Amino acid sequence: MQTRREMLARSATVAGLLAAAGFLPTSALAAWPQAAFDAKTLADAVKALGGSAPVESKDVSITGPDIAENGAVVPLGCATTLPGVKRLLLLVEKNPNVLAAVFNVTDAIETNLSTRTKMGQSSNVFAVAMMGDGKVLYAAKEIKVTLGGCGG
Amino acid sequence: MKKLRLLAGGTLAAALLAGCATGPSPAEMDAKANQLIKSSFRDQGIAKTDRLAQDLGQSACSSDKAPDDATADKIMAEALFTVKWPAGGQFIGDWRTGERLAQDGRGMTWTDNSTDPKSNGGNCYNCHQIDKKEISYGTIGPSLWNYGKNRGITDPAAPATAPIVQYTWVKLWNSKAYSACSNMPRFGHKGLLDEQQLRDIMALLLDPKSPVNQ
Amino acid sequence: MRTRTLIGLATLALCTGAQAQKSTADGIAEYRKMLEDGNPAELFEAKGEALWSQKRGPKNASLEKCDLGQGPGVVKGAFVTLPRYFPDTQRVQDLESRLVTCMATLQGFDAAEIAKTPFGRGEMANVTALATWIAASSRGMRFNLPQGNAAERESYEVGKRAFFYRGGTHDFSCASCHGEEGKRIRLQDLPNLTKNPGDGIGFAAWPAYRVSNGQMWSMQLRLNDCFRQQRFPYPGFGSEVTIALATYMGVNAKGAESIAPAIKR
Amino acid sequence: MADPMRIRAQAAGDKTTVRVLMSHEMETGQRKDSAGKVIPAWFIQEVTATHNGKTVLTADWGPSISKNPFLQFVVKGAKAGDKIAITWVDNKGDKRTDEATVS
Repeated sequence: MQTRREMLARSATVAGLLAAAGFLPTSALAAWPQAAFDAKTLADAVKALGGSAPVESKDVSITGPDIAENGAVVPLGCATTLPGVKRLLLLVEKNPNVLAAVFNVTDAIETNLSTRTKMGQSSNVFAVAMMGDGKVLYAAKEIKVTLGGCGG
Repeated sequence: MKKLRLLAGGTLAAALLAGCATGPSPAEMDAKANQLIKSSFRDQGIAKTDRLAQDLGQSACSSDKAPDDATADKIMAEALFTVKWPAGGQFIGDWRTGERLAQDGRGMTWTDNSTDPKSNGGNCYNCHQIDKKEISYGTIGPSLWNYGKNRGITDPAAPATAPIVQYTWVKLWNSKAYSACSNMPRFGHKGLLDEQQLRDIMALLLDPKSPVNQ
Repeated sequence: MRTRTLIGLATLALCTGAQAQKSTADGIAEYRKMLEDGNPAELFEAKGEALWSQKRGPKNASLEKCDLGQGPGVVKGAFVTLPRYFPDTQRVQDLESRLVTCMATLQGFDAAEIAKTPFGRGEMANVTALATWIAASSRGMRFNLPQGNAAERESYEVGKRAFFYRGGTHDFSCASCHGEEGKRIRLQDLPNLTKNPGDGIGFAAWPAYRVSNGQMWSMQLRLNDCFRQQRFPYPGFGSEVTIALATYMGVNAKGAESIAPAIKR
Repeated sequence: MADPMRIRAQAAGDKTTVRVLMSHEMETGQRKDSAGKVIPAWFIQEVTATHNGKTVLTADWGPSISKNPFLQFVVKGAKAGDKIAITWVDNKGDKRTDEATVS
C-alpha cells in the first residue's frame, strides 16, 4: 500500500510546494500580522506592517547561497549594524506570498538572525530593517534554485 | 622457526582450500543470487515483478565484466532489428516540447500511475548536458550541447544529413544497437516514449533553431 | 612599455572576471556547507536516544538489552560493523532488521507488522529514529564489517550480483549510476560504490536527513528509493537483496569514516 | 504532542550564539494530496526566545519557513549556566517550550 504521505513526499516538486493560488488560513494568534503575510510585494508587506516605502541601503545585509541545490531549504540571514532597529524581515520575491519571517528584536540580541526558507523558483530575496525612527531599509540578493535528483 | 612458519602456512592454505571446496561455486552463487533477488521484490502499482525477468542484453550486462564479442554483436544486431522508423519519414518535431521532455525525469516508477508514454519524461538532463543555459545536468552520458551544429546539420530534412538523423533516431529508439551494454534506456523499444515524443527530442538535438545548436 | 601595460591590464581584467564568476560546483558546495550547521537529523537522533531506554510494547520493556553485534546493550561501534551474522536469528542482518528483531523479542512487537509499515509511519518511524541515533553513536569511527562467517561472505557475493543486476523498463542496475568515478545525476555527485568511495561518502553517510522532502532516510529507505528510481518492483523491508547490498557496500567501504547521520539534498 | 526541539547555546566572550532546530511539518496549505485535495496549512506562527526568563526576541513566521525549522541568533551578555528557553505556537494553537543551558 502506498500512503498519502509517501505519495506526497514523492510527487511534490518544490514548485508544487508553493503552487500559486491558495490562501493563508486565519491565524490562531491575534497578533500574527495576517495582512503582511498575504502581501504579494515587498512594498505591500512593509506597508501592512506599518512601515514607509523601503529604501535600498548598504547598511543592511542579506546572506544566502548564490545557488540553492534545493528550494525546499534555503538558508537566509539578515543583519544590520545600525542602532535602533525594531524589526528585521526576510522576504522571497517570487514566492506566492513574499513575506517569510518577521523578527521583533530587542536590545538584548544582536541584529543578525538566520533561518531557512522555501523558494519555489530562482528569485530575489530581501532583508529589511524597520527602524525606530520610521525608516525602512533593505538589501537584495539573487538566489538561483536548481533542479535536482532524478526528477521523480 | 622458518620451518614452523612454513608448516603453519601449509595448514592455513589447506584450511582455505577446504573452505573453498565446501563453498558454492561462482555458478551456484549466480543461481542463488538470482533466486534471492527474485524473492526479495513484490508488485507495487505499475511496477510488477515481471520487470526482473531479463532479456539477453540485460543478463549479459549484469556483471563487472563486459560480455564476449559474439554476445555483444548478437545484442547489437537484435537491437538494430527492433528499430521502427517514424511514420512518413518525419524525424523532426518541436524542440520546445523536446526540451520539456528532456527536463522531465518522471515515469514508470511504482509511484507513477500509468505506463502510457504520455505520462513519461525523457530523463535526458539527468545524464547529459544539453542546453547550456541549464546548469543542473548530469555527466553519465556525453554532453549534447551543439549536437546538431557539431555534426554540420543546417537542414535536418536535407538528404545529406540522413545518416546522422537516422543514427540519432536509432540511438533514441534502442541504444543497444550501437553499444551492447549502453547505460541509456531503450526509449522506443521499451515504449518509454512514443514516436511524436521522440521526434520532439530529435528536434531538440538537431533543429538548427533549437537552443542546443546556438 | 605601452604594450606591456596593456597586457597587464588585460590580465587583471581576466583575473577579476574569473573570481566574480563562481562555478556552479563552488556555489553548491557553499550551499551544502551552510546547511551542515543545524542538521535536522539531530531531532531524530534525540528521538531515537529516548526510544532506546523507554519501556514500550506489549512486554513493556526497553531496548537496553538489545544485541547489535557488540554484546547486549552496546551501541557505540555497532553501526560500523553491520550488516553481520547473528547466531540467534541465524541470518545476516542490517541495523534496521536487527532493531526489529530486538523490538519483537524484547518488547513483544510484531516484526512482520513493523516490516509492512510504510516508512515514516508508526513503529517504522521509530526504527528510523533508533537507527539514526545508533549510527550517530559511531560517528567518526571507521567501517569494518566482519566477513569471517560463511553467511557473511555469501551475503557479499549476493550483494555484488544484485548491484550489477540489470532490469526494469529502463535497463538500470545500481552500477548504472554508482559503478564509475566522477559522475553526476543533475548536480548530485554519484559515489562509486564498487570500492571504498572515501570518508563520509556513500554507505558512510546514511542515515541522512533529506532536504528535498524534510524526511529522515534510513539505509533501507535509501535502497528502496534507488530501486524505485531504477523502475524496479518493490523491495521488501529487510529483504535478502537489501541486506546483501548493504553488506556489499559496507565491506567495500572498509576503513571509511562514518559521518552518519548526514544531510543530503 | 510535538517532538522536542534541539537547542544549542554556546558562549564566546560576552555573547552567546543560540541555534535551534524545531520539529514541525510547516505545511504551506498550497499543496495537494494524490486525490487532488488541498492539504491544510499547518505551520509555526510565533516563536519567542527568553534569556533567564526575559524575552529577548519574538518572531512571526509564515508557511514558507522550511520544514523542521532552523533559527540562529546571538544573545548579548548571556554566559555559561544561563537559561535560554524557546517557545513556538502554530496556527492550530499547538505549542511547545524547551530550555537549554548556555555552555
